[in-house]
Amino acid sequence: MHPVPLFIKGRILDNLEAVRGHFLLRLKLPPAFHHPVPGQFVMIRVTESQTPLLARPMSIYAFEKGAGHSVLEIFYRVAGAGTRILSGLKPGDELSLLGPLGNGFSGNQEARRAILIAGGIGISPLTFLAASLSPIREPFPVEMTAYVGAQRKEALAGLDRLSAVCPDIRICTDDGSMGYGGRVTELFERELDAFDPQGCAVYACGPRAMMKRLAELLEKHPLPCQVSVEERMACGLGACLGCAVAVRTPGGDVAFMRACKDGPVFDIRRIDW
Amino acid sequence: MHPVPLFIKGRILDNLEAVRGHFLLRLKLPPAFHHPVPGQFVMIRVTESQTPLLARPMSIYAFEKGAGHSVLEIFYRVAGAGTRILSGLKPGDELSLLGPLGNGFSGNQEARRAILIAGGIGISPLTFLAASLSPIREPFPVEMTAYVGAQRKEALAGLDRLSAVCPDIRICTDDGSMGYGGRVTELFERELDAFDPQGCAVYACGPRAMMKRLAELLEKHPLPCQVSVEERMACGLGACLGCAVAVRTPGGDVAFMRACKDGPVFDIRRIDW
Amino acid sequence: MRPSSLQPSLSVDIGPLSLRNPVMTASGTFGYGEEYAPFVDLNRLGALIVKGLSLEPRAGNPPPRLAETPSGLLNAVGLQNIGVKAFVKEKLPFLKEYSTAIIANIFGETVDEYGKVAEILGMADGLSALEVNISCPNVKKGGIAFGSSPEMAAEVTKRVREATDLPMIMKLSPNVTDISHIAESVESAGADAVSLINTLAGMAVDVEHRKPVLYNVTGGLSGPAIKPVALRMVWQVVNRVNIPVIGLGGIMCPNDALEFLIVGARAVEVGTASFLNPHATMNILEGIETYLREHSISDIGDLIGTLERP
Amino acid sequence: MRPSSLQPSLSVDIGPLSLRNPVMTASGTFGYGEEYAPFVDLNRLGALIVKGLSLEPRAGNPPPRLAETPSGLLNAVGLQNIGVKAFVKEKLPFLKEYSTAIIANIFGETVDEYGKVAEILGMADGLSALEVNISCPNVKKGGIAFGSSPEMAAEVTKRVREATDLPMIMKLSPNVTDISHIAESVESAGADAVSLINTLAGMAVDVEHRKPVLYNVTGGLSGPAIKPVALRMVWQVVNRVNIPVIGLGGIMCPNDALEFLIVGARAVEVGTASFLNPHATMNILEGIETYLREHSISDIGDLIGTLERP
Ligand SMILES: Cc1cc2nc3c(=O)[nH]c(=O)nc-3n(C[C@H](O)[C@H](O)[C@H](O)COP(=O)(O)OP(=O)(O)OC[C@H]3O[C@@H](n4cnc5c(N)ncnc54)[C@H](O)[C@@H]3O)c2cc1C
Ligand SMILES: Cc1cc2nc3c(=O)[nH]c(=O)nc-3n(C[C@H](O)[C@H](O)[C@H](O)COP(=O)(O)OP(=O)(O)OC[C@H]3O[C@@H](n4cnc5c(N)ncnc54)[C@H](O)[C@@H]3O)c2cc1C
Ligand SMILES: Cc1cc2nc3c(=O)[nH]c(=O)nc-3n(C[C@H](O)[C@H](O)[C@H](O)COP(=O)(O)O)c2cc1C
Ligand SMILES: Cc1cc2nc3c(=O)[nH]c(=O)nc-3n(C[C@H](O)[C@H](O)[C@H](O)COP(=O)(O)O)c2cc1C
Ligand code: FES
Ligand code: FES
Repeated sequence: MHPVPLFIKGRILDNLEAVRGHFLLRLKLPPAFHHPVPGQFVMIRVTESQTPLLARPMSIYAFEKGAGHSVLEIFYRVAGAGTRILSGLKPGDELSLLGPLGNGFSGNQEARRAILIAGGIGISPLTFLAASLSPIREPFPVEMTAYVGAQRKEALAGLDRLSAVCPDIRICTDDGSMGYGGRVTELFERELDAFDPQGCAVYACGPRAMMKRLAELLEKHPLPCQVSVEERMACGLGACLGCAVAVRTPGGDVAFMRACKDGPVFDIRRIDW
Repeated sequence: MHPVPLFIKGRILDNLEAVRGHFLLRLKLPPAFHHPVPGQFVMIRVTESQTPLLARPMSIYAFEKGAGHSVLEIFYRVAGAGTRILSGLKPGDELSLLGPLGNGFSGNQEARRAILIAGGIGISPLTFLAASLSPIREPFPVEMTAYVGAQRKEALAGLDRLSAVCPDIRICTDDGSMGYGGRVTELFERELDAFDPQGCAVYACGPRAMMKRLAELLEKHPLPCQVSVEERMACGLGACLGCAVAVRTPGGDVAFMRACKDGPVFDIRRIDW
Repeated sequence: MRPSSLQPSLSVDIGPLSLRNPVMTASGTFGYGEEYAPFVDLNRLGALIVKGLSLEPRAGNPPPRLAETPSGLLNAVGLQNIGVKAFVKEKLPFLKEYSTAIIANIFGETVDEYGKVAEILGMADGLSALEVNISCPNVKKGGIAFGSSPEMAAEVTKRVREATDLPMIMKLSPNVTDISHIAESVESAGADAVSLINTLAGMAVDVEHRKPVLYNVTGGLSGPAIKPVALRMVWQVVNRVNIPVIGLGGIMCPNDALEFLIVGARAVEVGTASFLNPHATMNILEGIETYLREHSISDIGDLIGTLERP
Repeated sequence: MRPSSLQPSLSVDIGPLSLRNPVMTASGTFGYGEEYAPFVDLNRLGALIVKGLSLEPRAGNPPPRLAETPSGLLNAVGLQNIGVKAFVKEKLPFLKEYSTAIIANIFGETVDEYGKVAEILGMADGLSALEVNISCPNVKKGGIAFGSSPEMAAEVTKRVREATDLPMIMKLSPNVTDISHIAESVESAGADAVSLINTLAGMAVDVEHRKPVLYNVTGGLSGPAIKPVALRMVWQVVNRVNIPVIGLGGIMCPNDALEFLIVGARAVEVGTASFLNPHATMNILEGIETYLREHSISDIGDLIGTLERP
């Protein structure tokens, strides 16, 4: 079972621009907040204000349970009005937080190798996943390879943190300003056959186009793959049915599942891209 | 003619709680802002935000024109959501400002004595008036008497500033915790006959009930009296007709004038209380 | 005894339905109750209204289904639901365990479908009332909403009345010229109460891509933005009908709820507010209680409909 | 040449009326123009629509006339105005000096009053068009708004058409079930264009004193809160009529205006925004220009009505 979500207040420890337009938010939470599973998220809102109206879904980037309190980290990109307001908050300011929410990635106990594919800010939940996989099953640790893509060098964000837990990072930039010149899915396609599907699992998060391309690549490939998807959300709790994700039913029809409750992590092959 | 209003940005110098729930806001303005007449006001809004939607009308408490910039002061009471947000702003924050607006008090060149009657935050425009009257026509300065009222001692605000320019202050508190125990209009009524109507003018600002009572007291009395009224405002420029004040027409009918443009200062006898 | 120590009476009657307090959940914003059970003691609600149910399950609209607007939320969920039979089998057993009034919100694409859904629910055990959503389009009459004509609204009311003895609340659409006329019409046709308002039809455009934000192009507007319209409509309707009126639309805090009660609503529903704060219903309930205490009102009935004319 | 250095063409035709750009002021929010002259170069406006005029001067409602709501403004000014004759004598001479199209907004309490006002203005010199407000109540028909029935709306249209040759824009009320039906009706009756929306009827309550915030109890809601409703209505109407549609309701920034243009409005009116920022019309105009440049659109006509279906 997943941890029961709480609606609580968190106090900002820091909220610093890491890379241009990308912020690392560290929040101090009461100890009641449950330990999240990688891939889970929280709904964040600026306390008391009704502007913006809705809370914003944000993946959990890191979590540490202390004695008297916990520290939760969010890695976010300024994408619009809500994240712009968020980026203006200062240490000491309070936020409302609902979480942990969603299903999270399901670890494959057999897997010996994890392939992470991140596009843009999609690196956030995958970093949390990598951090939680890395110490597992010592002395036979999970081997990890991360493909990390961005439009250009300056937009590559969060590499430091990821490289601390995953030494094998393969960088792709659309404009070739760093690493492989081209899409992350292109590089992965070239190298795909080098991976032994046995005991290997793919975890991906990034723009829809990236994940759709990945779904095509893997269509006839035996590698298992979980993706974390983004949809507009209102409640985060499965109540409003606002966050519909089209999935294929066993009968071949399309049905809508809830990104917030049934996801945000789905088997890539279930989704109707 | 009145100075042409500007729509400009002002930077907060300080925004400090003077008396419980009453703040002194000092703003640095570009030199283009025109020197206001006492009784004029500005419309203030927190830059960029649409919450609250409308700007808030605030009397000018003090104004000083410097070389490179001017300093405008507002004395305000936290009355609701908008003033609460205002009270949270810090030095360095920016505000939008529209002004100076309205007609202001019209100085009577003959007047030798000014009687100021202030209820609550109504002290603000009267303090600006007193400051501008006090150095006038030396060596025959205008004599001033101020009646200042509040519910209780703790709610008396702005006395320091006023007493610097008007030594004769007569304090009234509803609960008798300081000065005369009773309404400001009661004390004024008792002392009214001691004033020589010749060369004497009354200026008042305060709650509607106070001004209405004053209107009754002066109904059959020759003392001239100007009052500054408050009405809900949207544009502040005379365009929306939102800030209606009922006045008696020469024909005896009621007509509506605009507090923002035709006022906020009216002859007390024109208003249909 | 100081007034503030009194425990005011909060119970209200909605026609044949007695509620322990006037705070209900609005359909479609509280799921089937279980989603909010970790946050709200469901036994403290005046009533719990579930997501709209149709005869057959409905898949709903493709995404995007949501758009945020100034102080508002547009949704085009498309009435996705598991269908009335699955509701009775899978969801009602959980809800029945609570002592709170459980109200099923229903809709149909034809008058007959309304009747069939009502029949099934009338036979199920554990429901206290039906709330009938007439904002949805009548497929037989060219897609015009049932709630937009007094005649169609009355027809639905009569059909549901025949189908069940459950107390029947007709939920009115605000997208009409004269909502009080519709209210009178459903009153004559046998409704026990009316609730209003459902969402205002609205739209949003993605200027960069020059396309609608919602896949469905238009959606229903809820949240604080619509509160002034909702209040005005409740005021119009309470002045025209004798059956109880339930008010909703943009109620976010106790003050908002009090506005509706003072205007004459016998109870209120809380919708979008629960998305912002899952405890919203309880905060509103507690705030109403505090107001009554502070104003020495011992019975909420003495507050309802006490609006003074200026 | 880089696209950003092009000067896009902004002129639009509203039937017989040619405007230098699509940014107009909304009636009642820009006074008689002079109030905003210190802030806005009136010659840069697409058109200037003045406060609504009636045959005789009107005193309007007692205060309070304004109430703030979430992202909205309720007003109950009560159509206070100096009357059409004083307008022609006292205000028009000032406005005539500008090269901008001056549009008089008019209303009446009877069909005949509309005609009389139109006649007087048709003979005055210096007006480019009339905008006819049909949101106000018809005193002869029990106070129902002219704009709430297709028949009454058509009657007003015909009467004004007879009275003057000035281009005639019918300004529609949003407080109706089917606004496109009203639009079709005034189109058939001879309107040159329609503008929408006027304010949504709303209300606010002072919970502490248990009375309406507005003396008039109800008022008209404007501002960002109503934009989704306004956009939806403009979308419905452009899909049903062939005459030009002018869009308004909650336009605060260039993006808002662009939403209306993309949906199919030929021009926009800026209302409440001017209260927040007296330069709002100019900011919006400049923002539209910037958007066209950035998207290499050389003529605004190539943007209008280009909404893609998803
Ligand atoms: C499960 C989940 C996890 C996410 N994790 C992260 C993260 O770790 N870091 C990060 O930077 N971003 C993350 N996002 C995306 C983030 O929620 C959006 O960037 C953010 O909501 C944009 O808000 P805004 O007000 O700045 O933008 P606006 O565009 O002004 O927002 C308007 C509305 O659209 C919604 N919206 C806009 N973009 C998205 C989007 N991509 N996904 C969902 N809703 C959106 C907003 O929530 C809001 O309701 C996540 C989204 C989901 C669904
Ligand atoms: C010409 C003029 C000068 C003023 N000078 C001062 C001053 O120097 N210091 C000071 O503290 N206050 C002054 N006021 C009153 C001040 O404008 C209000 O207290 C303030 O607008 C309240 O805003 P709020 O958001 O805190 O309250 P809310 O009650 O939340 O405001 C809701 C709405 O009502 C309006 N409103 C509420 N109270 C008043 C009021 N008394 N007068 C006008 N509109 C009101 C607000 O502007 C807003 O639109 C003045 C008012 C006017 C008209
Ligand atoms: C996501 C969502 C789904 C809704 N689904 C339904 C529904 O199934 N049936 C119904 O009658 N109303 C439905 N509504 C309307 C609400 O019950 C309510 O009438 C409306 O949201 C206004 O109230 P609010 O402003 O408090 O949210 C829905 C509203 C939202 C936001
Ligand atoms: C204070 C005020 C006065 C108005 N007076 C009129 C009027 O006289 N005639 C009219 O047709 N519309 C009038 N309106 C409606 C506006 O022209 C406009 O339709 C409405 O405010 C919506 O636009 P907005 O949201 O941009 O303000 C008035 C609106 C306001 C806020
Ligand atoms: S956000 Fe409400 S169901 Fe997912
Ligand atoms: S505030 Fe607009 S006319 Fe006075």
